[in-house]
Amino acid sequence: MSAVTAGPSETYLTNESSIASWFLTKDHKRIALLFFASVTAFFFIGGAAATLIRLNLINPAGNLLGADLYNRMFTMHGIVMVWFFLIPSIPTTLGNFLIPLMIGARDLAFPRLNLGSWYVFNISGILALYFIIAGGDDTGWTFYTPYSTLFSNSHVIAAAVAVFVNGFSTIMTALNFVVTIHRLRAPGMTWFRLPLFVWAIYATSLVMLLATPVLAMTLLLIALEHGFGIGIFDPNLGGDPLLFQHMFWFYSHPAVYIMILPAMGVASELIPCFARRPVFGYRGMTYALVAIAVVGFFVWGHHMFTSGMSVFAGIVFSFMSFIVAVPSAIKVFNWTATLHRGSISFDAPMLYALGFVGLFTIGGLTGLMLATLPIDIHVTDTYFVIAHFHYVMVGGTVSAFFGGLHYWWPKITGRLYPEMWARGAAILTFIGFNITFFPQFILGYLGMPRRYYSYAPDLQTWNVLSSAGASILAIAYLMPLFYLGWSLLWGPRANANPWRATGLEWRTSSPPPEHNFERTPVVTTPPYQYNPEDDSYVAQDGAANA
Amino acid sequence: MLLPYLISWLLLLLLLGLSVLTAYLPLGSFHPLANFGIAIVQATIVFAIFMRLREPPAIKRVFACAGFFWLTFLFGLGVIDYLTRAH
Amino acid sequence: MTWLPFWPPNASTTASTVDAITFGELALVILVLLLVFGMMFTFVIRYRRGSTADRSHRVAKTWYFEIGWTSATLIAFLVLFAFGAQAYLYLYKPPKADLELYVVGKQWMWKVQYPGGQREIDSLHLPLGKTVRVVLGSEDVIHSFYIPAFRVKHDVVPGTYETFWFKPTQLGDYQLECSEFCGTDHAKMIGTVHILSPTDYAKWLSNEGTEPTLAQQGAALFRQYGCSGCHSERSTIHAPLLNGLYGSYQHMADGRTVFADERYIRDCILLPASQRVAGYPPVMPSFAGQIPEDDLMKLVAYIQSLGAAKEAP
Amino acid sequence: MPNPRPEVQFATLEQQTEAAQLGMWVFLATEVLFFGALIFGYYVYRISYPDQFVLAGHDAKLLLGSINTAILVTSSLTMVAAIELVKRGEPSRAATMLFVTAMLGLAFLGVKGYEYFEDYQDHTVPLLSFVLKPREQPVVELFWMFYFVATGIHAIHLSIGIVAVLVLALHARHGRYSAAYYSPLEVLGLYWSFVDTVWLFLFAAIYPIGRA
Repeated sequence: MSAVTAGPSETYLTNESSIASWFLTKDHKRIALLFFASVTAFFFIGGAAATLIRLNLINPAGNLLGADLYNRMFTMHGIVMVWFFLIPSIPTTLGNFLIPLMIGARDLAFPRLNLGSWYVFNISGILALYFIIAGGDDTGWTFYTPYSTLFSNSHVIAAAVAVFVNGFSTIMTALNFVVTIHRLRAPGMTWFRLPLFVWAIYATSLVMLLATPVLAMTLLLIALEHGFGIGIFDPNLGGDPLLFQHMFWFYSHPAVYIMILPAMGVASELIPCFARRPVFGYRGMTYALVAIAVVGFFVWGHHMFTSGMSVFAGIVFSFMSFIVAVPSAIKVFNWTATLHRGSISFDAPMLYALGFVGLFTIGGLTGLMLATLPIDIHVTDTYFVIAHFHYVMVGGTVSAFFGGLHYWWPKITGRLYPEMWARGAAILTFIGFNITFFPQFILGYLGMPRRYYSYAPDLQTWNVLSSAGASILAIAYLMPLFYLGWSLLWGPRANANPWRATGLEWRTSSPPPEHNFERTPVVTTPPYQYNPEDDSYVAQDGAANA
Repeated sequence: MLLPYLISWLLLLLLLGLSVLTAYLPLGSFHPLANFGIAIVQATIVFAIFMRLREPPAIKRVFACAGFFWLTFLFGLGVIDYLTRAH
Repeated sequence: MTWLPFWPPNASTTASTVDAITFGELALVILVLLLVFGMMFTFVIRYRRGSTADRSHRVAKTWYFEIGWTSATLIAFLVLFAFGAQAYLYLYKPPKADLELYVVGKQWMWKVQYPGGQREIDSLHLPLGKTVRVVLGSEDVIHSFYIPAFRVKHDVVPGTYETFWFKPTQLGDYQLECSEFCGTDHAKMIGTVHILSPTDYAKWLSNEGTEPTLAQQGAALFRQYGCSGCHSERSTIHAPLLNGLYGSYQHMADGRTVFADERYIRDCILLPASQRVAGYPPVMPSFAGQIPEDDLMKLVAYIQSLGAAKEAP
Repeated sequence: MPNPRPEVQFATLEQQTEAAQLGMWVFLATEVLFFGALIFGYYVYRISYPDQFVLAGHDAKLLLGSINTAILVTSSLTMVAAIELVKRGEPSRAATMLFVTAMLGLAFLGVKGYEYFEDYQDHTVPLLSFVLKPREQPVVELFWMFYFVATGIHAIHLSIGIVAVLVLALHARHGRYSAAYYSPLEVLGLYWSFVDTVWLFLFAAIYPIGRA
């Protein structure tokens, strides 16, 4: 199989073993694992809320949770999943682990800042747990004022502060990535030799840096208004609740791209590797990533078409929303074309990646319908929107996250995972996901508003179908916890490059040593130099079939 | 070596004087524009001289501008709504 | 499309427009999905590992294709945008209204006032085939007035008025919902829209209509809140007369010209600072927080009625 | 004082210095958006209520605001002077300059505190002592809320800066920096001048408002 010589016997996992060596580590790979633990915990907390939501909606009367508890549940689901899972998910775990490895660096530029980011994340996580345990927040993750500021009696301040603090963690990590990618690339690693995952994380980091501060200010004002009555948005003083919405969505729409861009990066690594051919249109893919990151800032108003924003602004934002869909479309076509004349195998990461492309396409196309003004007026704030963004964020981002986790699992842990179980989980995810969320498109067009704990009885069929799908999805998401856990202890040892892939991360041992490389690699080759005809490949440091 | 700093310090104080002066001029709705414009000139001096943006590497100029550039997105697209609200 | 089990009833002119656009777009979406999924399936089967398919001569000049599908999608998207924007403008340019409704959203109910003075809660009775214009106000938080069968929705924002219109085309009862989260019983902020034939509607009105009209109630409030103390010919204070104000263009002290609609009148009462008419001193006090939303709407209806009749009552 | 060695992830000390500076610039870009969002809100309301914001601005203390602007601009000068002195190999004089910088920062806070006190006596402090003057309408309170939130957050930033400058001044006194190594000073200098810049924009928004 692999000709890479076995690395040093001391890996980043075994070089030190005290508890302090983990909690005070400056090694980006260990910090990635710390983040992985935190993020996984929040994924299951948010998932528990989702389970209760779907259980409640089996019955049109919604009497399992009742109004108040249900409102707290979907708020908790939204806040936890958005800020404590989706946004940090791929960047802080796979990104943290892989960016230095992929660019041939020994660590991130600011290792202490990286560790600090994890601690700040956990402080914000504790605040989040506090507001949940203390009785929850019932504003929805969008914190719309004046409900959140003048009317809600729930723990709005704690929730807002939790998200505010979380933003510091986001910014610290993003800043680290940007400086690292600018300053620590190995010799020969030019911008257009960077793997697309690095490009994606770079674009994501830019969005994080430039959007998160606006959210921080907005939530600060919400907390000040709720806590002290400093009513910047108070309509009784002449304040404008729509100003809040502008500021909130200036962050929260780009935040969607924070969630999806890293997933696109993962898919762009996986698809060429398992199709054994170079990615179709590498340059176009990089331009599309940057275009999405920039134009993504011009479209926030499409969340406000019915809000009372001016008609003219509505038309401008609708236009921009169509424009931002163009680079996404290019990416879908390029991934599809990457399959052309490849030599495709169907390992679990590839199944997840193909699922990602399919589900993201459906999510993106329904996004076009939402960008169309008259359709949006009918379906905004209904389950149509819920279905749309779950297709993008869950079908897209979570699928890619699982795909990437399987793909780099041997590199991270030095163990192989059980392939058949993983393929089963991938297929089950795809099936369960569609049964859960496709009916919600129909519910939405039928006019079921979001955030309703009870609904008209004639909509029950679709809701029960959705809940049934959710139970399949839950199983599919729990499965990896068990078989990956098993692989940690008993999985067969992985060699340095089990997928015969071209990135620099595969040019060091699995798991890598503390400072990643024995010698700083010198890059001579563009990424993805696979050849499907004779099944050969050239790694980025020029080694052939290594 | 200190001379450029001293000159820009004097310039900044002069601009401060100018800004105070505008308070007493009948500029009407150009008032916020005038003050904001003076602040931009002052900020440019501080960034270029005190924060040594004129020195390489160029990449720091990119990030120094990026923040302000992105802010124009918020101002530009946000203000569209307020200038075209129904009445 | 009522034969589809998952299609909502189509009961207004707006609904037909929206459905037509939805169908067009849905057809395009399905076409693109078939294209992408078809290509993916063909490729993964044909070029699966170990198949004998030819793998040489892979596309070298990828940018030919990329420019191709970039321009194709861009053009398609611009067409979609144009259709959508045109329909949006149509939906926001109300035709002459046959009937004006005043609706106040309040946690967690809809309070409806008819021009004839009739009032309802969580229920609307409307005549078939008449253009209805709705003025929306909120007493507390943001709500959203949504009738799925009409495909119309508009947020109700505290501190201002929003207006929109629709024209029912089918008899029957339809669900009215709040679609912007507004607190505990958001899901119970629902009601029914009854579309009646014009004769049934007239019958319903006369059964309900024992009160004075909305404008008459407003006229009483106009005296009660002291508005008539300044806004009348006999007043010594230099305040504008309100006859013919509604629906006219007003010149502001800061040089703007604004159209005097419901929202303008509301702002003048609550935030006179922002709406000072040229030639008048800024002496009007703000009535913010002193007039409940229902009363405010009656006042607006009264001032509106002055616009129609050129004589002072 | 021997030159410190670069950290393990850097090849050279120069690379490390550049990375630190770039990091600060990236951070400042986020700060631009942070304050920018607040200033955006301010100008949105100023467009919506031009007359009332002018009325409210009459009560802003133009003289105190101008004095404070001059203090901060001067502190930027002393900050760069400190950096220049280290470059010339005079770290102890640089330490003195840093102390002067910190004192100017404290002076700003002192004047600001006195201004808040005058605002309190003038009844322009929302929630604590607020009275609408003749012709003023409730939106005036929005102006003052912006004023306190903006100047408050700026003061927090400045306080962080003062503490950091004092720490570096002690370091400089103990000979931590030399003509060959003064990267932390340069990075802090960026932050300090940026906080001044924020104040320049706040000053433009709050103080020089129609007194014609």
